[in-house]
Amino acid sequence: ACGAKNDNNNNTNQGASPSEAASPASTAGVGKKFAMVTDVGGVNDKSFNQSAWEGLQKLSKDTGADVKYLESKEATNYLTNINQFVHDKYDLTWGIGFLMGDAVKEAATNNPDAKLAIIDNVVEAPNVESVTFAENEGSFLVGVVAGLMTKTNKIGFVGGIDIPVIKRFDLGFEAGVKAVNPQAVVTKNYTGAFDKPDLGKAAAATLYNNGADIIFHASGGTGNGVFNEAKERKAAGKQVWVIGVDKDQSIEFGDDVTLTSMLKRVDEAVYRVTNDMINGKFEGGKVTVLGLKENAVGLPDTSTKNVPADVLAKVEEYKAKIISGEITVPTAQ
Amino acid sequence: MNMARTVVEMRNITKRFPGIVANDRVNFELKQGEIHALLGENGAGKSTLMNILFGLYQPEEGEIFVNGQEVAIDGPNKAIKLGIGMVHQHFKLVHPFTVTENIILGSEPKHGLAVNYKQANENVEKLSKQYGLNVDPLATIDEISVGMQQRVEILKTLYRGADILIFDEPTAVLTPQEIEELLVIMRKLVEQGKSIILITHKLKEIMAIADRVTIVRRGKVIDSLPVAGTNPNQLAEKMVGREVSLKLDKKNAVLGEPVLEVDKLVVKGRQGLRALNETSFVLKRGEILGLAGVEGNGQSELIEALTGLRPIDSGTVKIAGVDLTGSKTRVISEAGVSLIPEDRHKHGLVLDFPMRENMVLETYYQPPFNKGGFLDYAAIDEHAKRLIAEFDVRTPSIHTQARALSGGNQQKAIIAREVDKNPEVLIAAQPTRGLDVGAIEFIHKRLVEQRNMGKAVLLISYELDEIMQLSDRIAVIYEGRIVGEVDPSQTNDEQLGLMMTDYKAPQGGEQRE
Amino acid sequence: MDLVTLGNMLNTALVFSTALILAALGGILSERSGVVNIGLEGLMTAGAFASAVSAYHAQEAGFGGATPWIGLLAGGLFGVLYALIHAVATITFRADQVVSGIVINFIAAGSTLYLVKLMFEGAGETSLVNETFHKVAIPLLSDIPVIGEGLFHAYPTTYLAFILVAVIYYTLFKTPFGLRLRAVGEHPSAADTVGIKVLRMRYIAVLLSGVLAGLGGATIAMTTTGSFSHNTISGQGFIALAAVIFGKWNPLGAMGAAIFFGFAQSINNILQLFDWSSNIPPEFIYMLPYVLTIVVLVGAVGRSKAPGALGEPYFAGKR
Amino acid sequence: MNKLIKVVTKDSAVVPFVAILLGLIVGAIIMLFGGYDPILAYRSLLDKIFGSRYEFGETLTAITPLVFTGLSVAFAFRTGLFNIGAEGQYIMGMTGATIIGVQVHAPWFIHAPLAIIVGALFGGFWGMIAGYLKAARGVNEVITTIMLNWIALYLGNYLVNRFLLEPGKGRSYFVDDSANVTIGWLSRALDDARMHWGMFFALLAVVFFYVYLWRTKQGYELRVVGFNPDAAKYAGINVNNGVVKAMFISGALAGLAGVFQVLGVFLNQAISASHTGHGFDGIAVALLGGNTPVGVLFGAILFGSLSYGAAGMSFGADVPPEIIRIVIGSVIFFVATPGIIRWVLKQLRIRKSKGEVA
Ligand SMILES: Nc1ncnc2c1ncn2[C@@H]1O[C@H](COP(=O)(O)OP(=O)(O)OP(=O)(O)O)[C@@H](O)[C@H]1O
Ligand SMILES: Nc1ncnc2c1ncn2[C@@H]1O[C@H](COP(=O)(O)OP(=O)(O)OP(=O)(O)O)[C@@H](O)[C@H]1O
Ligand SMILES: [Mg+2]
Ligand SMILES: [Mg+2]
Repeated sequence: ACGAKNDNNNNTNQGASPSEAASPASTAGVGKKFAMVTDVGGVNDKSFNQSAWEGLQKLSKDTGADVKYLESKEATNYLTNINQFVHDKYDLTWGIGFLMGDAVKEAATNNPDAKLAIIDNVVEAPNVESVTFAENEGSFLVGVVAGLMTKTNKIGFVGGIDIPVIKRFDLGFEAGVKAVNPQAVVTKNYTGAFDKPDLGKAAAATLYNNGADIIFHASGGTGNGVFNEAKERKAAGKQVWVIGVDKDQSIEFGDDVTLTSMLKRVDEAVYRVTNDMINGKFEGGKVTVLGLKENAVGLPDTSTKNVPADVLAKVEEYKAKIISGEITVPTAQ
Repeated sequence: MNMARTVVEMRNITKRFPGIVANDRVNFELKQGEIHALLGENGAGKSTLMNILFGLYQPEEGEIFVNGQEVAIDGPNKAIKLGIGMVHQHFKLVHPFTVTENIILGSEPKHGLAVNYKQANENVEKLSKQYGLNVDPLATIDEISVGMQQRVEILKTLYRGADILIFDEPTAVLTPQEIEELLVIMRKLVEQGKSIILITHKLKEIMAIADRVTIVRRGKVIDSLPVAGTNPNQLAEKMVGREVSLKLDKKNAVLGEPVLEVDKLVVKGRQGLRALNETSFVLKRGEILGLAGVEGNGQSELIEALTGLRPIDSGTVKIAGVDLTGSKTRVISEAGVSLIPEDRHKHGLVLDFPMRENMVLETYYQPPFNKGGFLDYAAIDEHAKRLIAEFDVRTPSIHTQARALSGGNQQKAIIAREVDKNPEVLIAAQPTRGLDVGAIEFIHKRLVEQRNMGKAVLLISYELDEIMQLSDRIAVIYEGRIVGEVDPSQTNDEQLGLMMTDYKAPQGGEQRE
Repeated sequence: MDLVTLGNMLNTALVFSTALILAALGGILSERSGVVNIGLEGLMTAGAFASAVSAYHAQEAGFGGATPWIGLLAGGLFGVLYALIHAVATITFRADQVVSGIVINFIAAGSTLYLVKLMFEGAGETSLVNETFHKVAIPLLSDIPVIGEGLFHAYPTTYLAFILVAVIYYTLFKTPFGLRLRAVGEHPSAADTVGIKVLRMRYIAVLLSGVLAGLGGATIAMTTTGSFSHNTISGQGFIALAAVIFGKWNPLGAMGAAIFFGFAQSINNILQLFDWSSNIPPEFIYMLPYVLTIVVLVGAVGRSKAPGALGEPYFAGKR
Repeated sequence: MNKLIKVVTKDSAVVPFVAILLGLIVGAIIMLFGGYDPILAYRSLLDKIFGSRYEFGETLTAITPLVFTGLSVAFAFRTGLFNIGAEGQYIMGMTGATIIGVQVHAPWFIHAPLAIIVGALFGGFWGMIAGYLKAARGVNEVITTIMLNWIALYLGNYLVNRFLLEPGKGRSYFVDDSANVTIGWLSRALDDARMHWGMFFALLAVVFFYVYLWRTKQGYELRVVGFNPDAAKYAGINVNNGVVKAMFISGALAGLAGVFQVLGVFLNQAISASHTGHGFDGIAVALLGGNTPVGVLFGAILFGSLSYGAAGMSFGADVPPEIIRIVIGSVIFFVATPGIIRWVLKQLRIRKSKGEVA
């Protein structure tokens, strides 16, 4: 959802192709083809799919590689979309998202020569590289922010569906809050959807009405509604905050309501693994867990706008403790 | 009469429908202040001609003159402007609306933005009084009788200032009383300067009220003559194209044992009131029992109760000696009761089914049509073909949808089906409503034939003529009770009419067999 | 549950209900004229799309506070375009009304997203509009305890919806236009024979349903999402259709049904505030609104009676 | 033979083809308007559908559930009911099959049939609820089926979550091999496309639909109930039973769509945030096919191929796949308005005859 001024609409799903992009930084990737398949969330999900695509686009800009995506309209398409690229001899095909696990596995088994990678799930196959994130660690840190900054000692959490990935956000966040503010209560609301802003709005309204002044959401597009409700209240003169997820959401929703965000650098991960591939370093069978140590989760730099320095110092303190292993952040089953 | 000026003249009207010429160079003339009857078999093209005059259809050829001016009637709006009003064969009333709403629809008195209901009601009231129509402006159409509905239709035309009124089969759905009243109303209208076109199948009415009659057959005008110089037999012959016997020859009844015994039947009607109030009667083999009565005195409920369609509160129904009170429709049907329902479209046929499937509506599950859960279409086809031949049902094929048949042929098909079940008891409700004399003759013969074969026939009709002609015995129903029984040869219309409305027995007290 | 919570619930419910009320009003007009409209979903989609796009441009052009109003207007107008397809198909060409409704849903879903991708460089979502509607408190009334917070502290669109309920109720049941419209839906040939232009009435009704459902869709974009994407409208049109039937084709009834849905939705949020609710599987909480609807329907007395000629194409002289 | 010639030359046989053509033309115009190359797009579409053995096999797999849901909706229509609930019945069918597939262990000749039957029963039961509420309480089935779609979504998720979940996977365990109805040799022959027996069951369902409705006593009863419930009562047919039975069968058909997705395609059931759309698409398929069994089959083939091929347009011509919804919508529109097509045909004929004169 970038600016709409550009009338160049001839590229629905092709990243800046070499001819149009400002001349690429290098040409290492020219002639290489990389692709990703989204889950049903689609490439504009304001979450990992979008982030992954941004990673590939950046790669294309930097190296001149060809990149492409296919959106899955329903679960049966996961496999057929992956196979579209695999059969077309793409150098690397990404399955984006937890839900793609089985499809990536099957494509990898049926096509041992193909190279695949997956985000948010672990696929045990010699030709698949898996990347997962320690969302609980990053969530712990935004929990610290929330715990220290709440004035009402009531904090909200809006989740999409109650599945392990989201549970990691939930539990990490709560642990972070409790670590710095045992009195604070985290009230949780799972909306049952990643694509229903109206449910997100209603959930947020209920939580704010109940006294919460900060809400952390891990609910994809549903979170739009959370931001909207916050802006609504802000306009009416009440200071409430949202903590964004996956990307730096203050960019899209403005920093008057976005306290900070729990970054999950899917773009970085996709970029790095794919770039390694260009450099001949594909590690099939490897599982990479990216956490605080790898700087793959955490707070964006823009946080300084709304989060006071002393709080950020606290965050750094906890970050060090987690990296050193002094604190173990709870995680989902 | 000859001096009166011509208000409507239709010249050389031709109207074609796919596969048929409904009106074939028809000429028709209506004079100021006359009642002009239009007579013809079902499907002869009467309604089509009138629909053209009212602007619902456009003719392919021909001209129309109203009050001497040639006009193009491109829609009902134009017709209304020309002072033409039409009471349709099938009423055009909006059922959930009130009488007033129906009447003012399309030319509503206003009060600011809103409909001025107060004034509207007053207008309707006034108009209703002026012509002696006595309708309740505030009642909804659902709540009023068919006769009242017709008055609403008449009021609709008067409200729009019609001088030329078309009545398309207005009496087919009326009770004898209502017919009488309608005739009075029509006379009153003529007195007030209106001119009337009357479509009817009832020769008696033509003789009673019309000044002229025009006869159409297969889209062509056969003749147009003053009523004064003609008689019913002549009219029937002109219309059908052959001699029609308007009198049935009927041998004396040979009575057998009772097959339908109804004892103190109590049944609730729609509003939860008692529709049948200890109704009792007995029907014997070999007789036609006519049930006379004004519509709405429990006839429909009786039919439903006898066929298992309506719960029975108390009393018993025995068929061939077996107590079948409260049994299911199918059990009763299998015990030998056949029903020719009142409403052939709603209850008698599945209009979207081909004829062959309609002919097994109650027997599809029995052999030879049903073989182990599967339908045997060879047997069904054979059955349908046989019935259609035997009962002279005019249909292009057994695969034709019932919808495409004329009313008369639809009715014949139903009668064929019901009679062929070889029932003990045949209940015939309004078996000839809306049919032409040819079809009526045919159906009457079949009913008498059944009785001669030793079947019992229960005839329910609002038409006294039919009852008088066919019945061996007449029972009169009033407010859910059988209030008397008479021998048709010993009674007359007046006496029956009296019994049907509010029975004060000459002997005093209730009279039952 | 205390009264304050109840007021808040009502307030939340109204946000959800507003779009449903508007779309249901559209459904009522169309169906009262005898044209089935299961294309409400598509019409709402069209409205949401148009509002998001035009509000985005209005915002860029510096319309400020007028932005959401421009969006709303555009939503209503764009809805008409799709309703026109429905009208032409069902009224002029006498297509099956259900089929045509499905067509609207398909074409609206496909074309809006296609257009979004054309206009926003391949993105599946319009850029976010920041100038959306804000809740407005009605002076004095909003100070009433519970009800004030519940009813009189709402979006302008909510008030608009209520006003339209009143207007349409009045139009349908008090004015000549309404009488004629209902006559056309109950018994078109009766209307025809008194000189009412049946087809024209139906066109008007169906096009108005496009306006109203379009407004409904626009409401969602202009209050809840601030943007349009493939799931901005996901099922609300069908719920609105249910509200039409539930409300017995009466604007007041449909409004009641829509508020009921909204309320049932907000119950599941309230439930999650309580600790004990963690013992209830969340799936059961999500189903609650739908289960409640069925329960209420089963308990509700009287079958709803559809307009007499609903679903039947009309042509003059039809027998 | 004469009859055959008549059928082929009748308008009704020409209309669908012209409708498809017009639909594609509308799509092409819209693509041109957007600056895309429609020829390339349609070539990519065909390539995706027929381009390789794999794609062809997967196209068949994409068509299969639509045959079932299309038949489901059409069956209800035939009996006078509007089933918007195929979506929910589909989910219940999935759930029933998954429960048996995961929880029961038995030899294949018991396990697979049992899973199929239980899935169908689940779907049928879900349809029956709406039928029962209509028959017993007069509740409009349009509302109940809409509501039941959502309830099914969450109930299915609950059952998977609570009883069938493979920890950490967000989906159920895989069904036992004995419940699996994939066709290994066919998949291998088609480059690992996911082939399963559901395809053949779908054809059987088409036959069943025809035979049951038009050749059996019960089918006759249901049709009477559908066309004229009043006449049904007079004929001694139990209308309420008919409504419940019809919704059961309709639901079971939709349920089978879900059954074969589980037993033949996914081999598990995932927790799902939203509906798949197969049920709603079933409405379109039924309408495309004029609610006749063979029509539904062709409708599903058209609909399924186009939808599946849409990804190819996106891949090969960078056209947003949404365009295909417009194409499908237009095709249905033209099928539903034969008046427009007759007009078009007439214009063509006139022009042709003019051309001949000139
Ligand atoms: N709308 C129509 N479409 C097709 N054919 C029609 C239509 N209306 C009338 N017809 C044809 O025109 C012929 C005349 O019909 P019409 O209704 O005028 O007969 P009628 O004389 O009024 O018969 P009845 O006494 O039964 O009322 C019919 O046989 C019928 O085939
Ligand atoms: N939908 C239709 N399609 C084709 N022809 C029709 C249709 N409806 C009626 N007809 C034709 O119109 C003629 C007259 O129909 P109409 O309904 O007026 O019959 P009818 O004998 O007057 O019966 P009734 O007065 O009891 O309805 C019939 O002969 C029939 O062939
Ligand atoms: Mg007639
Ligand atoms: Mg007639």
